[in-house]
Amino acid sequence: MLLQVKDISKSFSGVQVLHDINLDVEEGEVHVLLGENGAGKSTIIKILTGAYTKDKGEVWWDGKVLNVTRPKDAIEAGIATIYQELNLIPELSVMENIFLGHEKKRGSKYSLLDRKQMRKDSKALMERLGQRVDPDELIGNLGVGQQQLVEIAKALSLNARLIIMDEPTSSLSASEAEQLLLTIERLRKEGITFIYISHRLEEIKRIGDRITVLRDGANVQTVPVDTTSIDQMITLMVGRSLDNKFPKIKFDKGKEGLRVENLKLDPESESINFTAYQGEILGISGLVGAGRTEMVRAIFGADPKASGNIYIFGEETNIRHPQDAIDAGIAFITEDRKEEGLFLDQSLIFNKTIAKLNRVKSKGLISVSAQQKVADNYVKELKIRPNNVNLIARNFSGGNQQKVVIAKWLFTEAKVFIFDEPTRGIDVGAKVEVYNLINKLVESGVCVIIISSELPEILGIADRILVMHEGKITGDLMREEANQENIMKAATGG
Amino acid sequence: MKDTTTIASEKEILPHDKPAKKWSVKAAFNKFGPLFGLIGLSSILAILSPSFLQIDNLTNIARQSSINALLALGMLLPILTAGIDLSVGSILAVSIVMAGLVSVTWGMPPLIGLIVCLAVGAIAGLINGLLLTKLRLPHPFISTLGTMNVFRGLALILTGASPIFGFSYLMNYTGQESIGLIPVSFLLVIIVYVIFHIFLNRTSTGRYIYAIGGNKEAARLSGIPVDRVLITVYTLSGFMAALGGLVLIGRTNSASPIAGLTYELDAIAAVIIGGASFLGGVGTVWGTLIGVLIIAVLRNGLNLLGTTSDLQTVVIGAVIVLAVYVDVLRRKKSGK
Amino acid sequence: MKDTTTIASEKEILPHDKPAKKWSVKAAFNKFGPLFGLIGLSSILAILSPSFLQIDNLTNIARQSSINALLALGMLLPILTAGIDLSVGSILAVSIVMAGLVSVTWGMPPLIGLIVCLAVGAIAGLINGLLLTKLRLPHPFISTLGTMNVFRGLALILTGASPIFGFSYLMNYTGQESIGLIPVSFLLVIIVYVIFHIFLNRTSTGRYIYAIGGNKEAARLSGIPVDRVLITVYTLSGFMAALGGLVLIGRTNSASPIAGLTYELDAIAAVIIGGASFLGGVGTVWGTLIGVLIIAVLRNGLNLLGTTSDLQTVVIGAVIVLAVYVDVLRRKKSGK
Amino acid sequence: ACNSVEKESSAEIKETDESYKFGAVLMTLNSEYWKIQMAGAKDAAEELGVEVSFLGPPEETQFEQQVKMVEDHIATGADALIVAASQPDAMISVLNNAHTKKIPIVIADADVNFDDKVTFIGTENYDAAKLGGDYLDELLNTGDKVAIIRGQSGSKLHDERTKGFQDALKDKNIEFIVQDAQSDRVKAVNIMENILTSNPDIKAVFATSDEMALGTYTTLENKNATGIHLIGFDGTPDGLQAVQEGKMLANVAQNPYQIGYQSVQSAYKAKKGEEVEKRIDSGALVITKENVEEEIKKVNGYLNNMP
Ligand SMILES: Nc1ncnc2c1ncn2[C@@H]1O[C@H](COP(=O)(O)OP(=O)(O)OP(=O)(O)O)[C@@H](O)[C@H]1O
Ligand SMILES: Nc1ncnc2c1ncn2[C@@H]1O[C@H](COP(=O)(O)OP(=O)(O)OP(=O)(O)O)[C@@H](O)[C@H]1O
Ligand SMILES: O[C@@H]1[C@@H](O)[C@H](O)OC[C@H]1O
Ligand SMILES: [Mg+2]
Ligand SMILES: [Mg+2]
Repeated sequence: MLLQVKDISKSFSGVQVLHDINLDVEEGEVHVLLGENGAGKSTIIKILTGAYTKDKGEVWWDGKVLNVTRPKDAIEAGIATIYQELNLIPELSVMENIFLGHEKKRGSKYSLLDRKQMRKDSKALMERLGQRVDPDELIGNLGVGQQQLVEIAKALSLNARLIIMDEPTSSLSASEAEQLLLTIERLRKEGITFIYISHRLEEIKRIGDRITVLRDGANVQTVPVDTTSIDQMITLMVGRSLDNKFPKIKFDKGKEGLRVENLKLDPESESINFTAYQGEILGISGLVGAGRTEMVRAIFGADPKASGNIYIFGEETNIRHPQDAIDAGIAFITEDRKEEGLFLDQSLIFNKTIAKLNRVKSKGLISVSAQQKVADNYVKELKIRPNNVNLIARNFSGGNQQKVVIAKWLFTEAKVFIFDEPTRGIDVGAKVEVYNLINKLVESGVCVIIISSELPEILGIADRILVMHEGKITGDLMREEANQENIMKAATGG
Repeated sequence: MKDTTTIASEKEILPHDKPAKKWSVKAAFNKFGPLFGLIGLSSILAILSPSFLQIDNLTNIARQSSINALLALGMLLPILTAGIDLSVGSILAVSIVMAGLVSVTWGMPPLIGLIVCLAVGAIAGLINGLLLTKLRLPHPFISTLGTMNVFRGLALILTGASPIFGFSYLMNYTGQESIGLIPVSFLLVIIVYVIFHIFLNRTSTGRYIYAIGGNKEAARLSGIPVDRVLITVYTLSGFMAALGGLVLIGRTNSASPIAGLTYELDAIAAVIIGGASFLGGVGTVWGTLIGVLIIAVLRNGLNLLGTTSDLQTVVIGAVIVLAVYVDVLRRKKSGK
Repeated sequence: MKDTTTIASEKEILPHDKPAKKWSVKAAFNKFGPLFGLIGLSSILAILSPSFLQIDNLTNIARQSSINALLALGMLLPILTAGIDLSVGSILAVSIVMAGLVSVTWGMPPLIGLIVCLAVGAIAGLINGLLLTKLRLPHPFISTLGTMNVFRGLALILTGASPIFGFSYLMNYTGQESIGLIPVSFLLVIIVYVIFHIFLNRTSTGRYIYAIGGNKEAARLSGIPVDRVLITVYTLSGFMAALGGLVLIGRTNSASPIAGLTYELDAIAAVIIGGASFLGGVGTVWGTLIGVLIIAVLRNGLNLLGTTSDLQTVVIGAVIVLAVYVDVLRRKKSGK
Repeated sequence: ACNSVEKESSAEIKETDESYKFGAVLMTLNSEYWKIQMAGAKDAAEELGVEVSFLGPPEETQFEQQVKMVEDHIATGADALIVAASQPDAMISVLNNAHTKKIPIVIADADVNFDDKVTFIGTENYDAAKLGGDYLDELLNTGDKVAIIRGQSGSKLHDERTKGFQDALKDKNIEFIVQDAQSDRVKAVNIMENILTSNPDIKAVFATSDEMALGTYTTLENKNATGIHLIGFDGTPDGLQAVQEGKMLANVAQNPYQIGYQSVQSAYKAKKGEEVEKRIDSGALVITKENVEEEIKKVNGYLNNMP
């Protein structure tokens, strides 16, 4: 037994979020933590690594009690962690990030840094992960995927025996995720142990050995992956079975909702044209960096565009700022909730109402009673937990934070919704809630566009799928004709 | 298809579950935390000095705190947006000096002097806002450090460095007169604080100020006109500095180009003692008022006790640290 | 598992292209940007005043810039960690005053005075560091605003507010003497800057300073002893203020308790003009030196031209804003 | 300006060797007091046909900048220096440097303990303040309470003024309430309010500078305490007007114009190798209702002459 967690409990400001959690991790296994949003997965991890202190319980490591009071203790014991939110320093180089906290010195502890050695080692580490990166490149200049790999290189450089990963694939593109899984498989063969958290059940099926399921901060069961089907995982997680992961409702195609004509992000690029209709869900698929996010950001006015006309329900609009877009009736749920979506130190209700304060005004002023009235809208439907509209956003779990962002945009009552990776970090049960909500939106006449890197999701919920490649639209497939192969073909440029 | 685009149905508008009792206690504690500090401090001073609680002295405190009260209220806004305004003292100087030139030196009607005073403050603040947003300067610390020098220099050049005196009744009114026992300047403070309270909590721009302080990019993507709000913020901060200047005119019956030196520090201290955060997004109007009163009571009390200015300096420094530390403890106790 | 749900394939995982050459040009430009400002400014002054380029005046500039050079170098550290140290001017005062008491008033050997000066600075800085980390104060602006008052008050109380004079040769040496044409104080500056350059770039603590400024939480989770590093940072900042004080002793052969008033503003301005960011993680030792020289050259040049202080104040304010704006433009041009 | 042969020939265009360039460094240029001193200096310069360049930091506390300004005057080749140092001891080193370059140095306003100066010209603050105290003496009874609102504690000037005033009233066994308002008008307003609250029975106030005296008056007026005698110090235009309007009982006027005027005169004499007195008292005068008109005329005359 490499790691044993015994009866750990934790509460935040009087609310208990972990109840006597137990966890056994064998040397060399990939041990999965599974549970709904807010089940307490990240909290356990943070206790293990010293980011939080536990109220009660013990951690045994390699047969001895391990006392972790700060992150350094865990690192020194051989536990490396890749947190749900990336923890790199954008202003430092790849090499410096990899060796941050355990730099190589030219001699004793007090000598100068041995940059030559670190440069060499970090190059080798990144190559081991299939990446050729200049060790002196600043982290801020890398894509998210490569950053994630730098985090892994950092874990490897620590010679960690246990690597903990909290939803490492949630912000990765499909190909980057694949690369990561291959890496884990390889490292596991080299004898490294993993604790792995993910809401992508297929991934778990593929690389996991055993699963410990949590619900509402308590242990449910630990089961081997081999003998557990995805449906069984879901049942263990949510306490009931989910008969339909993609509750698709067919509506009649209605009026034109959003029409994009001759959109060019810069003057030299090829123009983009497409139309989204009422009554349909328009999916947008593509490979990493295909330009989907860039395109919708330009439509929304978040970034400048070179040219192009945008029509909302047939009416031409002149969008230069997000403000114009919102006035025109567009909502845009961004892919990065922490940087672009949330006001972390403000309450749920603040976050929810900020983009459409007029809805909570009476006589021109924001009214407390009007706010009370709308407080629970969507909070119940999206199963935001805890159901406390005064809790600040920071104190919600990752998945619940994502739901808060969705609630914010639902509140704007926009006519066109653009979701960029809307179910990132959301558990299977809640995904269904989101899909149901999207169905409701469509039913009420809203025009819905969804960017997703998860093929099953796009195939499961979209009525029509646009595929992008290098900033161009290379495919336009109806639900009936779409499958993995033809999407893939269009995504790689046909 | 019904052409209603909302998906909110009647049944969703459920009465909001009353938040658990302890939350509201916490909230109250959070809100009134600095108040306990003020009460504690006042009690000590009341014991040490018999004059402290005399009506006369209480009106002294009201009068003595009003300039900083106005500047600190202005300063609250930049701080809420995670910014700062170092130029308020200089804006005060340039505003009153212009008012003096117009209404005393050039002999224009006092009302014009009053309008010029406030307008100059607002324009100076506007310049700060424009520098920050249009030049895309990285942080208002540096732009307002620059304008702090520029405005001060202008005030000196405009007057040839001599104070202007001999203001009319109207110009002196706010800073000099009382209605009954209450100084007009303090009444002004109360009125402006109430207005700002409503502004910050009940108007969109007010809420946007908090949003920008919390997450500027998210604010932009939520359709908040970030630049316009920031320009408003610095303009208001400048306006409030000029309003403080108006009180100063009345209190000294003069407009000196070196007035307001280092006033920014007292204003910042008051805002922070009042519970606002330098990281933006956190802070209230009433907290600020209490911060202002803590500083004013302290200075007044130390005067009454006949303390030397050196010792006063030490004590005030220590109280600034202490007040913020008590706030840290309080927040910790009430659950991060 | 066959049913791969992703659309990735091996071939997409391309090796990351070497960043284009222009990066290094960019980097160089970023590094030397403020230098162009300094050269431009100097050229203008050389044209306007014949005395400007005389050897005598260049040593003046070297001498006149050295105190701010030392304080600004100290200030760079807190700013790199996204903090600030407002107390450096007061630390300078309390350090030199203590040195004066020890070596002049109490007649102890000059070497002891020198050690006391630097030790007091370091201890004062340590106190700032401890307040920030151990009391978990939210931002060093407030703790150092507090200690700015406390240390200043102490300096005044310790001396009864009168300056101490009559220092020995050793105490005066750094600030007063020259080796050949070069003032010792400027040699000291060069040496300390080289040491800090190595410290910041080639030691782990140095890199941790950047890491903390870049992302404090990430630094903590990487096992960096954040508190210890921050304490080091403020201690060094205090130490540098005392070193600046030592130069001031030599320059004025005296230790005044009101020495160093508002020096923090010049130090901050130099650091920022030198390209550091208030948001932390960005800034260099050499950029800071250039920032210091820009300010020193400007003041010296305006004096040579006989400009009045009012106009100087305006010009310096404008240059602060301008310098930062030029930096914004440069960064934009060189790709965000 | 030196007497070398090459200079002689080029000096023909400059009329004579009298076209000296003097460098003056004042405590600040930002107040009337210093502007009057500048006016005196300028008048003398005009009469003598010399040029004076004035520098001064924005605030009187910035004494290190004064050191730099002296250095910069030296760099531009000033023929003589006139220095009013806000921290006199801090100035000695740089003045020594100037002296080694054979530049004559005239000390103005606040004396510097520097042997090689040409002269010191200024107010004897102790004596001046004593005059103020003497004037008040007959209006007070034994055991009365008197407030002194003074500038920065530790400042020699204000120490001397406080002491001089107190010594004048020695025989009256007066209870003094001394508070430091750091020469700031607003601080003086606040402090006076607080003093009136804790000591409503004071009979007189002495402020060691006019800025503070004027602030004090505002409070006395607002609190209807105008029966309390107020004595100011400096004799600035505002201070004089207050005497004229009866707001101030008396004002101890220094003679900054004379300080400036004599400074330039002395520097010129030193340059010419003429003898200069080692210490020149520029004098002080108690200004009351009786002589205020005259003084105002004089001061306005100075200021109107300013460019
Ligand atoms: N700092 C905090 N203060 C208060 N409550 C917190 C804090 N951090 C987490 N919580 C609460 O603890 C519970 C568990 O959160 P945790 O982040 O561990 O969930 P999770 O299982 O990782 O969820 P997800 O899948 O959404 O990431 C949640 O209800 C969350 O709101
Ligand atoms: N992970 C990445 N690595 C490298 N470059 C990237 C990455 N993500 C985006 N880019 C760059 O940004 C551009 C477009 O990215 P955009 O984010 O719009 O793509 P996307 O289709 O939304 O993909 P993603 O799934 O990464 O969000 C591309 O030209 C690419 O160069
Ligand atoms: O003597 C002068 C004093 O009266 C004034 O208040 O400030 C400058 C001093 O030198
Ligand atoms: Mg989590
Ligand atoms: Mg994207």
